[in-house]
Amino acid sequence: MSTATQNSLALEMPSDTYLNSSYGVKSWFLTGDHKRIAVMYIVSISLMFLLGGIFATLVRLELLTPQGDLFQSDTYNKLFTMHGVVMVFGFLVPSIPVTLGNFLIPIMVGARDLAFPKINLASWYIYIIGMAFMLAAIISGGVDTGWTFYTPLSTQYLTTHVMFTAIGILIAGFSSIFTGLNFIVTVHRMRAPGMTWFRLPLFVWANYAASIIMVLGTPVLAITLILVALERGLGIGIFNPAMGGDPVLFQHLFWFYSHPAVYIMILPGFGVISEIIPCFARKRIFGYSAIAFSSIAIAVFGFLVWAHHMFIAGISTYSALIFSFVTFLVAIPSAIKVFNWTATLYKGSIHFDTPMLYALAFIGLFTIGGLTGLFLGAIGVDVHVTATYFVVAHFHYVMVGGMLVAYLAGMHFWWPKMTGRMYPEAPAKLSALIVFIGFNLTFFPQFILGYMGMPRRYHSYPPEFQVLNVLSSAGASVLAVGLLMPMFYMLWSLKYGEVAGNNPYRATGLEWQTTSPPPTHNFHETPIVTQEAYDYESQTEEVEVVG
Amino acid sequence: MLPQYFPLFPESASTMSTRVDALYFFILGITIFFTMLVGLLILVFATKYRKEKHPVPVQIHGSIPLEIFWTLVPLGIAMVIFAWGAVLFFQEMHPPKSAMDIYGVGKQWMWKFQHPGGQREINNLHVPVGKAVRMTLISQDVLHSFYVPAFRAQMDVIPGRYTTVWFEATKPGTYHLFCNQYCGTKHSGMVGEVTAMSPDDYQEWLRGAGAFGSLATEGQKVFASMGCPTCHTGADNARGPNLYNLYGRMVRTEDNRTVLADEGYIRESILNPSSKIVYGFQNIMPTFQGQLNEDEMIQIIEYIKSLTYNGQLLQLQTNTQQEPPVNLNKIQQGVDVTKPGTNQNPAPRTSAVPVTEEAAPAPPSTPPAKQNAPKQPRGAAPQARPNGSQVEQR
Amino acid sequence: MSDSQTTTLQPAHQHHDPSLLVQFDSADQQKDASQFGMWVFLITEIMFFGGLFGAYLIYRNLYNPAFVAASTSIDIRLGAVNTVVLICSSLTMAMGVHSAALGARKLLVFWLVATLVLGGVFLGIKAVEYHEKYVEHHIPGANFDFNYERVKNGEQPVPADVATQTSIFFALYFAMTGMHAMHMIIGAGILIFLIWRAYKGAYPPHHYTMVENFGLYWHFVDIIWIFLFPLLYLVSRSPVH
Amino acid sequence: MSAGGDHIVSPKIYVTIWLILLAFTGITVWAAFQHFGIFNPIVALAIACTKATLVILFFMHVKYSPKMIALVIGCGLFFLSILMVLTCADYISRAWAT
Repeated sequence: MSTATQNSLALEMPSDTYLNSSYGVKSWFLTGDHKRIAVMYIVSISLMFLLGGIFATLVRLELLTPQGDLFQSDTYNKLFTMHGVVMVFGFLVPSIPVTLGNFLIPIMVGARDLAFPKINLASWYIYIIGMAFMLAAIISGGVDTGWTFYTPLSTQYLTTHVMFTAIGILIAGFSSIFTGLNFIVTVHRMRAPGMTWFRLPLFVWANYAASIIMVLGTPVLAITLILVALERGLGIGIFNPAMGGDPVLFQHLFWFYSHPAVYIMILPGFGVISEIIPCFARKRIFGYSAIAFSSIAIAVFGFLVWAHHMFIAGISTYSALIFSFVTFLVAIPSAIKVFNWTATLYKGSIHFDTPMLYALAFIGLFTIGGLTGLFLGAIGVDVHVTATYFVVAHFHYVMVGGMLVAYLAGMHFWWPKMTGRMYPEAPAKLSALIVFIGFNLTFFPQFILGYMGMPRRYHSYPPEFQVLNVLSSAGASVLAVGLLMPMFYMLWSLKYGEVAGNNPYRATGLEWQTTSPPPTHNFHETPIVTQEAYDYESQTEEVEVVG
Repeated sequence: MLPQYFPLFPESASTMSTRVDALYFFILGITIFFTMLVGLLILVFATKYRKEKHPVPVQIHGSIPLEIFWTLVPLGIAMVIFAWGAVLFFQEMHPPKSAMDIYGVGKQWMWKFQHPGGQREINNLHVPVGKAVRMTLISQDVLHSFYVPAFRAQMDVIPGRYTTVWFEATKPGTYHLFCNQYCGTKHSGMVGEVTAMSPDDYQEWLRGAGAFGSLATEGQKVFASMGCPTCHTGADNARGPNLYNLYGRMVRTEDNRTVLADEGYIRESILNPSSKIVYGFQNIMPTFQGQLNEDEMIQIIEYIKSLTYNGQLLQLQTNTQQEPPVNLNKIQQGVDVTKPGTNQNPAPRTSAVPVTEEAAPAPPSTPPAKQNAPKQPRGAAPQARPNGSQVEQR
Repeated sequence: MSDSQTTTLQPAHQHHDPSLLVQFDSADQQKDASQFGMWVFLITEIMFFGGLFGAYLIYRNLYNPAFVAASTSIDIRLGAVNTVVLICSSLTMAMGVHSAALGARKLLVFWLVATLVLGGVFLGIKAVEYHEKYVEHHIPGANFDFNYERVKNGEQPVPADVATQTSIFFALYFAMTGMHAMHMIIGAGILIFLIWRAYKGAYPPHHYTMVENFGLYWHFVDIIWIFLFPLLYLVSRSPVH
Repeated sequence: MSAGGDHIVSPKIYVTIWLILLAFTGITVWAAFQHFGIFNPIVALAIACTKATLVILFFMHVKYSPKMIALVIGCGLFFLSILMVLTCADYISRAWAT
């Protein structure tokens, strides 16, 4: 909050930060510092996001007209595939954990670094190698399997660079495993004195839950991709119906990872929101343990629902019922979170800074995204809407309206901590508004399209769907503007932004106790924690005194 | 007309579509309610408790009763939706017994449909209004999905395995047919039209569609040309199980399992004969992998389905103007025909014979039982209209 | 700015022990963390092989006759010998960790070398098996022909459809044993590094976490084999009926 | 929690476990040649599980390590069983559905 910043006059950048402790290329590329690695990740995933965004733009351009007139069919197929692959594996899965999580988790638990800094650095390199494989596949002609790699199409019929992409994802998967492993050990073993489990910030809980999924789910994806590669390269027949293999088994193994993977994406987003809401409502979070446990519940139940992607894929009716049932159970923890965030606003003292705007947008958009999941979980309706634009709209509401908005919220919120300077408030608020409008305009029409039966991954479509598609494409251009703005003003603020001071928002949490940016080992003295997180009572009283 | 260019809701043209829509609107109501609730609460709190109006926040830890309340209420609602969706799903997955059969084969990037009367269509499907249609689907290459939004009917089409979907059109018209499982370059070109017609128009269409022979008669030819009748003679001492009245029955296997003899079972038995050996038989049947294409497989299956003692020829329902395929009439229900020796009824054993006799390269081993076949309708000689076999369907 | 949550406990860097990494407060914490991390890593390995085991389970239920036929064609003697070799290598590894804990450098090197040798024997036998399978045309792919060997030996060929399905068994066989062998090879590489370091005396008592963690890895690979052996070699050896 | 790994296990225990493991290997090979019908795979897997448990408890020191380690293993096995059971549930119940 800018008022606070102005109150504390003559703020200066601290002299001893992780950014200026050493210089040179080597000091970055061989660093063990989780904060520097986080910064390296921010740059890399932002590039992947841009790339994925370009593909999305081209897809939306093509869909302006019902005839497939801008690209050839195979080009279009490559575009949506690469949009999916780059966004999911290059941006969404790593996103919050590797950037904000990497930067904040050690500080939040009061540690000097993650448990295994070298593994953390290795995970970045592995990520880069994985992305290099993906980029090689893209540059050398792309891949058109769809991001789901369904067999036998991917293994026997396509001649594009499936192998390269699969290897890229496999490698990137190990990066994800290492990150998850590091977080789990750090949370278990590196907490500062007095930092009990129930004093942990909810952001840590959420990332911990996401890490469980990374560690348990990703290996299954790895072995699945290896089988796909073997099938494609050697024709071992394990997913080939002509040789007795079952293509549906691939879907089981794939979704065993890829469904929980959406929780890898969204859980850290929940964590971000759980930090921001209490800070800008100036009050402790409502139902701390309910939110904490719901994160774990989502991680566990998230592993029990994967076949809801396969209701009409030829699985047994009874099995479909079980998966549908658990799908409805997993909806409950998400609902609990939404209600608790909303309740946190009650009798607060609400400040409308940019992170809060994003957070409020998140609650609304995620509510829609989550509730539309009910249509898909109800098998009877899913039979109609599965694989239509309804699904596309649903997961974009969760992934973009939820995860990406949370990411932006978190980036704004912790930007002063990471850089030492405030983002400019006015353009930030404007961009939040544009993102909100553009997002809804882009994806809301897709719900209607989906229920009308427009299949996803269609290069050309019946003319009666055009009006809604044009709306969607128009929205996409608005959304693109909203998403590009932060890239510029954030870079601008690196040099010209107001100096933030240690705690510009008067937030609780150990990360705000240290300097902005923090020193290399986070704290000049090891903190001892004596109170639970979100103790805004003391913070507020102090304002009374100061103000 | 605005709605024509800007429709917001799909056409509702099957018995199932109204039921799906009902649940859809129910969930939509819940979605709107909760979105409004959360949205309004945020708006109210955000204005009422904004820092200018409410500078001192009240610290609230939480409330167990509230947590329980908003755990149980959504849980209750979710269970209602689950149960409703599950019931609906069972209806969607279980076609009525009276449903007529149409077969579909998906391949990159077209749909091929076969009506029991032998009418073939590509990317077009004609169905009667007011009659449940059960589609038996299979893919020749990759995964596809058979999707008719107006019927709210969708099912993946898988290589190597049959899947089924059913619908009953309620109003005549032309509806989209989409492939809704990404299947390669021309995925979006794998579209077609489903034309629902009044029963009379449909019969008219069937007549004009120019079929050479019903699926069952075609299947009979394939059956014979593959040499199947050599073993599947229907006799007690035959080397292969009797195929009469096989379809829809439970079959006991050599390893003491009981499996339902449906289309999938018949297909598997032809391609992987070792997998489910009928009790009391040797594993001597060769595999026909690579020797039959999907169309021929469907014909054989339809032929085997038509082999009944009581003349319930499924395909006749749609096929009254065509010559009935194989007619083996009004013979009493057999007992367990799969077990040699347990069959008390002598008639069934013989009735397979005329069928093979019809086939072009009649294998030598068939003749003996010929003469004691009861009645004479069996040969299903194309023109020999069986007595009364189609009456019940009209 | 409130500092209500924190007070000074100790200077952040009071490390004297050079082997204590900066992020840890004590050697115990460091050891705990790395052991805990190792276990979490082994969990990911369980899930990695779990995908294969799941596929195995499903196909074995679907194609039991093919699995019986194919499993019987594998040489049980080689499999059994390899099981024994691997169990022995687990013992030598455990003894290695034990020697490290006692600070017996030469013994440690000895046990590690013994483990490496046994690992090498295992891989050698594995290579013999793979070669056998290659000669018998049992490697899935274009040259796969399950009945090739049977016809050559004058045995009754299995039905053609079963023969096709045996390809699935061998696909799983090679995927599972291949992934296992890959873990062995990686393990052997690390082992060579450990032997060299141990020889240099890098693992005194209380600082042999690396040896200990590697031991966990090696035992884990052993456990995988303990399951692979019955699943792949012993599907059904009993004379049929 | 204290450093768990420093518990020094007597080589006697190692050798005993080793002998048991070898014995079980013999038994499982023997059992495979017997005709137990449906129990053949069950026996084989039961022996394998026993052997694995012995290795985990003694060679891998879990018996002497903090409970947390056992919890981690249990967690991994739990999710492994989810993968197996729910996938197999589909395949087994496919035959029921018509």
